[in-house]
Amino acid sequence: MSDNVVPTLPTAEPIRLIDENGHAVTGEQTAGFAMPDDETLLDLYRAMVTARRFDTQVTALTRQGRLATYPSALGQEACEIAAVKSLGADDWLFPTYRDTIALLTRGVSPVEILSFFRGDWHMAYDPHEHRIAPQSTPLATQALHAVGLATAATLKGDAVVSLAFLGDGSTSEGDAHEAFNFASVWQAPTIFVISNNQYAISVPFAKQSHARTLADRAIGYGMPGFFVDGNDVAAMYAVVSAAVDRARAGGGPSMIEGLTYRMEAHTNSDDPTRYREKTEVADWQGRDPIARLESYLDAAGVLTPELRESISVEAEDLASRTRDAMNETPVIDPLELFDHVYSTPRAALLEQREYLAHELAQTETAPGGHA
Amino acid sequence: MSDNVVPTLPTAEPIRLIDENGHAVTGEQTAGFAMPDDETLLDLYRAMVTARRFDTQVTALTRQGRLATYPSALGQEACEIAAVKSLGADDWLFPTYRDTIALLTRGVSPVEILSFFRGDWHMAYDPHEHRIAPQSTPLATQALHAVGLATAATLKGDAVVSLAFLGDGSTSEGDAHEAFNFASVWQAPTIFVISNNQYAISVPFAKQSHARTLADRAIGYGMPGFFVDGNDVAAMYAVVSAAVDRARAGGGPSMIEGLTYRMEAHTNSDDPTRYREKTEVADWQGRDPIARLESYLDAAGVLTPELRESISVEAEDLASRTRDAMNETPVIDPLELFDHVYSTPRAALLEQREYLAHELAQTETAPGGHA
Amino acid sequence: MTLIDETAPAGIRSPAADADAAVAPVSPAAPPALAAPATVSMAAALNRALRDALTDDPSVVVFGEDVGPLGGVFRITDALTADFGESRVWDSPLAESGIVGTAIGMAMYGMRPVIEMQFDAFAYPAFEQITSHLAKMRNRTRGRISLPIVIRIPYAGGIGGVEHHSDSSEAYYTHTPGLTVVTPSNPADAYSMLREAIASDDPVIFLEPKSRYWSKDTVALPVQTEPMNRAVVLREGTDVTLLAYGPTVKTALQAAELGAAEGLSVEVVDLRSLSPFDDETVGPSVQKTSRAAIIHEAAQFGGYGAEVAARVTERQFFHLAAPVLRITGFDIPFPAPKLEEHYLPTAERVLAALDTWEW
Amino acid sequence: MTLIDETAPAGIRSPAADADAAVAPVSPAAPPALAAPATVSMAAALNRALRDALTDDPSVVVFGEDVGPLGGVFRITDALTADFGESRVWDSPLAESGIVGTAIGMAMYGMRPVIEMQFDAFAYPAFEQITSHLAKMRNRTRGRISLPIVIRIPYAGGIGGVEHHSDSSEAYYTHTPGLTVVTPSNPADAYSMLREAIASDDPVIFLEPKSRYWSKDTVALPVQTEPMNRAVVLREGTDVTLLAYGPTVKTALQAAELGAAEGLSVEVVDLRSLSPFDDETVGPSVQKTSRAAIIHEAAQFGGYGAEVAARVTERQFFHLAAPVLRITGFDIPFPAPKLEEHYLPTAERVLAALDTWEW
Ligand SMILES: Cc1ncc(C[n+]2csc(CCOP(=O)(O)OP(=O)(O)O)c2C)c(N)n1
Ligand SMILES: Cc1ncc(C[n+]2csc(CCOP(=O)(O)OP(=O)(O)O)c2C)c(N)n1
Ligand SMILES: [Mg+2]
Ligand SMILES: [Mg+2]
Repeated sequence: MSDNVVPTLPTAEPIRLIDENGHAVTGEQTAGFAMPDDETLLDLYRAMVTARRFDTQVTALTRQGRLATYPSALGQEACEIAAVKSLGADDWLFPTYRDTIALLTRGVSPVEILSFFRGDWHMAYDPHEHRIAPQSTPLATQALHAVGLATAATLKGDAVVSLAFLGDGSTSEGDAHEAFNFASVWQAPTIFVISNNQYAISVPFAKQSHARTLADRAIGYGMPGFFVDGNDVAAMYAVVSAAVDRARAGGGPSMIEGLTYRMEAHTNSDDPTRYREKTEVADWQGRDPIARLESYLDAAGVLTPELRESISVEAEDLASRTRDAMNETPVIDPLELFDHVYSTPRAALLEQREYLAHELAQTETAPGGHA
Repeated sequence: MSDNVVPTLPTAEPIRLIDENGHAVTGEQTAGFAMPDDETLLDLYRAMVTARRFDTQVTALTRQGRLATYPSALGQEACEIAAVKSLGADDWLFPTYRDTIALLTRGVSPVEILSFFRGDWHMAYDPHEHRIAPQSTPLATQALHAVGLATAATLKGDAVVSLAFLGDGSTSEGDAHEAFNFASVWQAPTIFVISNNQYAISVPFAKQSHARTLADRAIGYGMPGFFVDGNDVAAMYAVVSAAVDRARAGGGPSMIEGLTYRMEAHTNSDDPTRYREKTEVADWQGRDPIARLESYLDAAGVLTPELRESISVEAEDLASRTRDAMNETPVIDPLELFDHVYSTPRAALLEQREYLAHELAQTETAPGGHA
Repeated sequence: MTLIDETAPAGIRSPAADADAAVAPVSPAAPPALAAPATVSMAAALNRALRDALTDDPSVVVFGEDVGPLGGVFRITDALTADFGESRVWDSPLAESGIVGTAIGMAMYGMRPVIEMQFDAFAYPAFEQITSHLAKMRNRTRGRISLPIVIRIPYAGGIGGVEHHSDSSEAYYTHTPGLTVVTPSNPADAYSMLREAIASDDPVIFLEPKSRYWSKDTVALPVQTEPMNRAVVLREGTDVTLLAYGPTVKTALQAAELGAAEGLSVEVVDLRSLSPFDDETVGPSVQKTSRAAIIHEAAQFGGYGAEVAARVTERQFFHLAAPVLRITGFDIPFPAPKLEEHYLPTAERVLAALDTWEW
Repeated sequence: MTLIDETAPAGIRSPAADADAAVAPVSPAAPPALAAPATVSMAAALNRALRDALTDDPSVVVFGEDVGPLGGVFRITDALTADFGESRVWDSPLAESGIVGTAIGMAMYGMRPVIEMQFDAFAYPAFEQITSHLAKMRNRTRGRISLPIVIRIPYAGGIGGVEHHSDSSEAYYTHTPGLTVVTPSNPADAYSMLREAIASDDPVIFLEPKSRYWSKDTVALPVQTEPMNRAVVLREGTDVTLLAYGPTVKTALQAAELGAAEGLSVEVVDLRSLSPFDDETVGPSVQKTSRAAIIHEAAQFGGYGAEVAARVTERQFFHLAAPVLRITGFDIPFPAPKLEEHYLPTAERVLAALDTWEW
């Protein structure tokens, strides 16, 4: 139990540095956080534009049947990019299925990212190379892995921070609570970034929590909690990077809720018309995180037409590289199914591998056999 | 999500109506709660004295090997009795293995209570007769049952409240969080009484939570939370019964943490010398919940020597009835093992029942056979 | 229309079926006689079963993740909230242990919750509530508290789901005393068995083969098929008995067709009830054919097929001409979509396995 | 001293043992040669194994509920915090999913967590982390992330525990691809197998038979017994092969004694490794005796014995003179203390079962 310092509640209004019209915010609502410098903002802008182009491209490819499924993060770019950009090279990211653009921003190649959604294998990139855990599907489970990894790093004397993405719905899971509690008791250098896009598939936030904000949970763990405008990348970046610095300096974990909105369906197989109004979506279109930063940078004279042009060219280039990559059909050896289950070979699995090898050999020769 | 009313933090100092010297408390620390009337206090006193005598008697019987195990609640009487006494006849109690004296106070007979700890069967009393769920061993799981029952009652239009006991350690389990969250989202008439006896077997509270108090968790659920002196039965009763009234009136759930202390070992098979100082135990002896109320009632002239005498006679009487009951060896038919697994008979179980019946018949006749 | 759609509902009745028919309740409100045959999918049949149960019994409630306005990710609860209201069918917070745990409390107060785990692997967070409470409550309380709860779990593969969306988790439940575990293979059974499961006073793990959700059949709903604790002989044969359930019943029937072409007379039994196991129906079949094989998608090691092989062998050892075969998934995690075709048992694999026997 | 204590450590080596011995690591710091024989309990042997592992490998950490100053409710971690410090051995918050989940994260960063679930049934809250992550991580990442984690689980009955304290939950784990599941039956194996489990790069479910914690034996620690993936023939016989593991090994050895008195020559095999199953050792034994029985405490239906019976029959069908017998607990929740004697398999039940065979 921490000494009786009265904990402070998160602000009722989300922390904001740039308002919906692209104007700098002053006073209370900044909660004392300073505007990131222009270079940083430009970097965030570039990443968001690229990420969105990638996201829309992948959604298109999914509609064309090139991918098994794709959960889009359209509209959530500020949370995603701000979080990733706040991390150092040695820090670890623990993403969910929703956070694909975060992987892109951290440098994973389109093919290595999309291989999972195409259904080649459960994942393709090397977690150690990128310091990115597998995209987690079982909700909230990855938050505990993040706490464990950060604790291990601390025990080994490495100043490594871990950051776990969580959705609003996933915070209802027991594992989310256990992760918050372990992190605070162990003072693990772990940042919990909750992208509150206000829906868990079809379930609105009101049916998920009765709290004023999810950030209000932090007090119950003696942890700093921040309620942030999740469509204001400047605010998200300021709050998350401050939390990362605090964690690295031994200040323990933080909980950061970014209030945002899922513009697309949950996945391509979802039908949002069953549970939300088009008008609601339209409202949020007006709060677009990229447009907002764009007009701010415009006004600041930082984002020249040339620059904007070159950025969108970069983005287009990525999109076409992604298309090309997805047009190649991957070669997957079915026999690999048996190769990674255990580190040491097992007789039973070798037998089963043999069985499949034999079957494949036959079907290749047989008429109408696959491959 | 509830409308943006700024939630209020629990008080940093535990709510208290009678201090450790038995004097009435005034001002801030009462948090506006009024002292229960003398009759109520006397009733609480009687119940606590009886409960303690029962508890010490059962501990003694356990040492004599009459019971398989017994988790004593010595020192925690204020939390236990105040909570039970706050409930109406139709309300439901969801106890743990620790809350045996709560069962006694709610009218379960000693034999029906102790049958579980003696190891006759998993439980003996009729849950529906007493509106008491089985004493739960899997930590925090019962809290969800309490929420479900209260929700069902509400759906059926019954003004029934459920009260779940939780230990400090058990609040670390995912199920505790899920129960708090479901209760608040559904606005279930459920009271969570957390007996914070500061240990989970050997693990001190500081290793269980980094929060200032467990009651601080309530804000994260948009739920009223109260941090109470768990050894002040007057305060516990005032806070819990107010919460019960609020819940019954449709005000939803409440979280109440009673700060108390486990005077005995976790169970008879535990060795507290391995993890806590005798001096710590001694300190808490000085905060005894019964002594405190006793001196208050003395001073108030409510507890006459005659009354105190008759109450201790009652308690002694219960103790001897308990001893006698436990001296009888229960008759349990092993064949009952097969009778309650399913509501409809299963061929396999009937066969297995036959098998055991046959075996028993043989061993009865065989030399050295049991029975 | 697949093989199964012609054969399943009109399947041959198992010997003791009539005797037991009494134990299978059916909505009195809707006598089968009145209904007209129509083409229904398993998904539609399940939806209708929920509707009829909600209509007939006010104590039935349906809740879980996305079962409300969305109608569930598989649309099994389609339009139920609209038609019965939020107090009968609603979206719960996203927590499986919470869903099962609160259902237990509701059942203690006389309700009959029908809850959904969105996918097989997402029932695991509820494992403690299921094994330590749902399965044990009745025994613990000496019969004073029964828990008439149905946990609907879409399970198994074949739909190209990413990891955690294709587990066959039946063995975890069938090994847990106190649970009843059933799985339909066709629309008629889906309706009848779900109605019976909801009417049961014991907790039922109701496993829905998601790859069969869209399989259609001509059925007159409401329909009452065999009691849910009985297996059914779907196709008679004399050379070998194929035991299958849920998604692999279709595989077994296809194998029977292929076998017939090769002059092999294959009997196909749809187990339907995984716990209890219907020895009364399976025994005579194996005695007749003297050979048996069990087909399932789950990994083989410690899978449900092990129990089937063990008990059939215990009871029919001297009738068996060969060891019971297990045609199952491999002992590996369920593969990614592009590779699941190599994992799932096929009719060809069944026949190949039968060829390993000395005949 | 019980039967097992004389026989177990000096057990006959299984044929292929020497060949495989290489795969069983042993603390180089402590060559067996130097150690002097002493009387040790299984609890003491486990404690010593943890100490030696903590001493030899700085990446080994031990945490869980009450494993610190208390030394665990069974004292298996006695004095480890005092001797290795809070940063190596510590009390975690009370949440099993949290314990397994954080251990996974630690292993991803190169640690070798050895974690304790206080009792069998209290591992259920961690079921999702165990099945969906611990078991699958290596496969998911194509071998890039291995999880060298040992989950110690005191299991089974025989100590008069109240409900939830006596479950035999092995079948849940053995059916889960990706997990290795082992269980020792005597102090020497307890030491050797725990050392090997900790040294393994794969997650190991280490099941400790709590009723054997206090069984003593004369062993020189450190000791290296058979590799943990091998079964061991503890007693040779010619008439029947009794397969047992953990708590029932003693039962099997007692049955062998009783059998001998009746002129029955019983071979006893201690399986030790539940996943993988050592067909190489069990096969020849069954071929020799032509009869086999498996003994375990868990409920029979879908229990581990089903896999044993199924695979032994698949491989030895034409060698078997009778069906493989399963002598197990009943298909009911584990009974309350006063009734467990009627539930647990006994040597008498084993012999009675053997009598049901036609000889
Ligand atoms: C343990 C578990 N339960 C259920 C699911 C099925 N599921 C996948 S995504 C989802 C909604 C998650 O909502 P949220 O946490 O808000 O994340 P978002 O999808 O909005 O980014 C559900 C229920 C799952 N993946 N894991
Ligand atoms: C799910 C689960 N995990 C572990 C245990 C073992 N156990 C029994 S009591 C206990 C400590 C509980 O502490 P607390 O919640 O503070 O209650 P107290 O015993 O202090 O009343 C533990 C770890 C259990 N019963 N259930
Ligand atoms: Mg969301
Ligand atoms: Mg406690």
